Amino acid sequence: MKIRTAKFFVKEGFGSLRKNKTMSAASISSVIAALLVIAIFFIIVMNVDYAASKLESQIEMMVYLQDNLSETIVSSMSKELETISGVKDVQFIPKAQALMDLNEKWGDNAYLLEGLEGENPLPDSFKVTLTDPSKANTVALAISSISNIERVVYGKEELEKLLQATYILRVSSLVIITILVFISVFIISNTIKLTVYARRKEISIMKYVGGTDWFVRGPFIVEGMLLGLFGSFITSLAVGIGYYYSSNLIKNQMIGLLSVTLMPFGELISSLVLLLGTVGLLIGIVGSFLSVRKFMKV
Amino acid sequence: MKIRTAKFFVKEGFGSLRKNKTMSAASISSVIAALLVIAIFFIIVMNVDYAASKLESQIEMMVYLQDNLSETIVSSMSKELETISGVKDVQFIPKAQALMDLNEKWGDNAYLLEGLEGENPLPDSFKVTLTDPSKANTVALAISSISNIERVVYGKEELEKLLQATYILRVSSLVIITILVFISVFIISNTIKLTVYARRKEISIMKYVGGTDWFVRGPFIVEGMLLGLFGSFITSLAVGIGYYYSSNLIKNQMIGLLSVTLMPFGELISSLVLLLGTVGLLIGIVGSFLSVRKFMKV
Amino acid sequence: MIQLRNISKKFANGHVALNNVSLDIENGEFVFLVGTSGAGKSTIIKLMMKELELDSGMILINDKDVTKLKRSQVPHLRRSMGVVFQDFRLLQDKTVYENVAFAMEVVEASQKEIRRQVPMILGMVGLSKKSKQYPHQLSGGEQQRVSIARAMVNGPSILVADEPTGNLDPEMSWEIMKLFNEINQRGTTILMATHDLHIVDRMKKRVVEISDGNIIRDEKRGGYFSENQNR
Amino acid sequence: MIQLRNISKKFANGHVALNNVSLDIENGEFVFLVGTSGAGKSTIIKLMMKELELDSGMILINDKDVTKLKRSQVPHLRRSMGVVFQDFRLLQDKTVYENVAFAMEVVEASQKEIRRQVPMILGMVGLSKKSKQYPHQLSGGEQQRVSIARAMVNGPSILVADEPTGNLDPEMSWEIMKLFNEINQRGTTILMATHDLHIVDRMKKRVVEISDGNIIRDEKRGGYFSENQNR
Ligand SMILES: Nc1ncnc2c1ncn2[C@@H]1O[C@H](COP(=O)(O)OP(=O)(O)OP(=O)(O)O)[C@@H](O)[C@H]1O
Ligand SMILES: Nc1ncnc2c1ncn2[C@@H]1O[C@H](COP(=O)(O)OP(=O)(O)OP(=O)(O)O)[C@@H](O)[C@H]1O
Ligand SMILES: [Mg+2]
Ligand SMILES: [Mg+2]
Repeated sequence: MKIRTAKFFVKEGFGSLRKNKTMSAASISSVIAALLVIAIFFIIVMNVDYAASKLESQIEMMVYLQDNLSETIVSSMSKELETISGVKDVQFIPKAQALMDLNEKWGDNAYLLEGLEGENPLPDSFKVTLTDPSKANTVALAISSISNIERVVYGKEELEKLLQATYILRVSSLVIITILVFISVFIISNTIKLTVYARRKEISIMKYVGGTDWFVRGPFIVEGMLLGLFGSFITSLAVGIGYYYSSNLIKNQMIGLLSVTLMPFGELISSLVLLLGTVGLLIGIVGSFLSVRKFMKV
Repeated sequence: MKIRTAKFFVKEGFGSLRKNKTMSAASISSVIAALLVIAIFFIIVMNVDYAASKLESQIEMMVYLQDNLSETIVSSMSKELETISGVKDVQFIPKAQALMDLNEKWGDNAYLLEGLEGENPLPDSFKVTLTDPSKANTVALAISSISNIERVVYGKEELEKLLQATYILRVSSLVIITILVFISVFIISNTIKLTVYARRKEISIMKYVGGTDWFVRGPFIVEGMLLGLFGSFITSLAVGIGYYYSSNLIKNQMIGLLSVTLMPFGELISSLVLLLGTVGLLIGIVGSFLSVRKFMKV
Repeated sequence: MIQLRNISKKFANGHVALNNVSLDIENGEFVFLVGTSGAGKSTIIKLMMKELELDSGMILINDKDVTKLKRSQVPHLRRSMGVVFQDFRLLQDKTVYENVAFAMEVVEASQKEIRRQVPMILGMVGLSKKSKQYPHQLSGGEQQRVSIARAMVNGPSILVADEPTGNLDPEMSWEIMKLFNEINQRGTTILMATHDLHIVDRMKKRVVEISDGNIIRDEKRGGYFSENQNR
Repeated sequence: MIQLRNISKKFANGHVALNNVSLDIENGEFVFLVGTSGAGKSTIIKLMMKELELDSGMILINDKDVTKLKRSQVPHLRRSMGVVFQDFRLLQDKTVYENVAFAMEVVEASQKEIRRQVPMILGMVGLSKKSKQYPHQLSGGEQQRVSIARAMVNGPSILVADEPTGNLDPEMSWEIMKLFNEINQRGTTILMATHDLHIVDRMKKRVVEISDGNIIRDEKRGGYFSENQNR
């Protein structure tokens, strides 16, 4: 292929978008609409995952100590705990603090503790947070083997429930986004098929005057590429701006009332743009290629 | 319009779907894809709402009684409570039962209660569930005014959080489904526009040989109607079957482990069919009407 | 009756296709419109059926001012004339029969009439055997005859034919001309744009010649070339 | 050199368009293909350019067996012949200039050649002023001339023209025939299907007459009608 043929393809691809305005407008906006569906769902999935991770990272493990340990032992234990793989953070909670916390936590029912005030029955403890809650079991075992430890307590059942819940959320959102990506791919390629169909006569004429398959296909592929690029660019822009503002809005509005925060804009946008760009471009090219083929057998 | 003209429209509408197979296949499947997006999201929204309602219905209010009330007084109080609007169910919990429950609930920390066994400090109580948790305040006030009641306790803060969370979920899912319905409507009408565009020449010819606007439009509207009907029928069928089986699957698999249940099939399907049918049919008709108009000005 | 009164047409690109043209055609007349390629013949026909809009002047068809017609009245105008289009304009997804029948469906003719009329007219243009074919299955001349059949099927009071024999062999062309002559004798006004000098010379009808958007000749019983033209 | 050896073509609907036809055309010959509407002229042309597939027989073009060509070789076959299509086949979203230039783009001609060749050929068919117009802005005859220009622009060794003057006035037709004659004199083989008896009679070239899918006449310097035919 000569360079000027490549140039011809590009010129023709642009030209055809420009000349068939009605069709280009309809097909680009369909591409945008389909990508928008992907984008919206992608944002939901990313945020569900984000919220799930945040929930999971709040899981903590209580390590109750034997009575009357010296400060040196406690601090060496703290160091030892921190070396265990899977442990993110270790915080010492003296028994007095523990009672105060309990008091506060029980609130209305705290009067039940009134009788205990003289002799604090609570032990000293470490509050341990984990890097990966699904490894809680192993971490608990490792901690248990340290001397001077009375008991390791964590909401095993609750943790499992939580992990299962986030697992289900993640899996089902992945399933749904896969389905939606397929649907969108399908819609976009159908749209391209219809625009090519509307020009099936032109395609056959090009073949009749001696165009090779590649020569006829070239401009259509360029056009499909442009369609995909335009579509994903506009969608990314619109969704990006929309997300940026609504995440700011939600952050400012809800603070204090309920900790609803969207995933930070920066973490999300690059993967979104990548996803939309890939889907748009790929289907644009492949879709044109396949759709044109059908009308070239003349 | 004569009856035979109506017949002609129907015949032509069917005929055109049959004769332009490539195009019909592409457009019907785009319609199905777009409706599928609506359907999937509708199912999610309905289930989110269902789960939220289930959560909300678990909110309960504890009504602690004064000490040493006679059985007759307690049962008359129970009746009085039931008459309060907003109260769904009232259950009496004697103090002994309350202590046992507490024991069980605290689990590992239950040893704190050991000292209390001789003299049970807990009062008798009613557990009250509500028809509408957002009215908890009014109900609590009404209950307080009954005599012989010590205190009314409910997780006011938690309730507010929960209500706010479900509110946010509901509003945002509603916003998203609205956006998605718009997107789908847009895609479907664009698809119709493209199929009409591919036949713009035929439309002009019909006008040139003396067809009135309505006469030319008739078959296209029938065709759009069929497109919408087929599309929503197939989508409803596919989604219905899919939902029926996956809701059964999830019900059977997860029981005991985690209470993940989908909304019952029967409650969901009729509104889904109605939604898809309306969207499909309406856009089919209106979309054809508008798209054809553009090419009739000859 | 067709009356063109000082009509002019300039296209969007600046090309002046018709320049102050006037022409009267009486009911029952048979008029040939001749002229070089690009002279403006088809433009006159397109203006008459309101496919194009006039710039200035007036067109009266059966005493109705075409330029003043509302959009909703245009179909009635078009039904009052049968038009053979230079580019045939057949519906590609309809058979020959359906294409011709369509012109009758448009006027909401009864099924009975359609079933009687369509095969008859197809027989007249020699397409009885092709009635179930689609346009793309026809030869050029066969497509042209479908267009002719469609224009005649409703028995319009005015028949306008734009180069209706360009794809027909001389004998078939002559058959079609005999058909035109016949319906003309029965009262149909005929305006036919043509390049077929044989036909024009042989028919001895009124000839209007147009050149570069101007009428340059109007002869009662003329030939394709004017008599004082030197060939 | 074009050789048709016992070719037959039956369409999917059962219609036999060609029945065991044989025809040899030498390099540099000028052959008119005549016959009634629906006789099978366009079918022969479509078979030669592989728009249609042969049922039986063999077509050799420049000694290459057309039926044995692979799909990828078909474009080369088509480029070796210039074809004027009966239905023009212009690209609607390209201007006159671009339509003609497209035939040169296809063979990857240089921009320079295109800029020299296209205006020249448009001048030859009298369309210099229309080069920026789109097909829908042209008269029927102008469109036909674009198709003629496109067929000639690459200087093919074989020119096949299907009814190329059906929408042209006699004078323009004659201009085109002079053009054809000229390139024929310079060595181009020409096969032209036509109904224009004037042209055929005046050119005095070889005439092949086809009727109902059979060759019924092949005269060296014939007229449109055979001499023993009674008119
Ligand atoms: N839409 C248009 N825009 C610009 N110019 C046009 C348009 N339609 C026609 N023309 C020009 O107007 C002139 C007259 O066209 P018209 O179709 O009336 O010619 P004609 O006499 O029918 O020719 P032919 O015998 O070739 O069919 C031509 O030069 C043509 O190029
Ligand atoms: N695709 C097809 N399917 C069925 N029959 C066809 C098809 N194409 C052409 N025919 C028939 O084959 C016959 C020959 O057609 P062809 O186009 O070769 O005629 P022609 O000689 O070019 O006629 P004309 O002078 O009218 O153009 C015609 O009767 C036509 O109806
Ligand atoms: Mg014309
Ligand atoms: Mg032919």
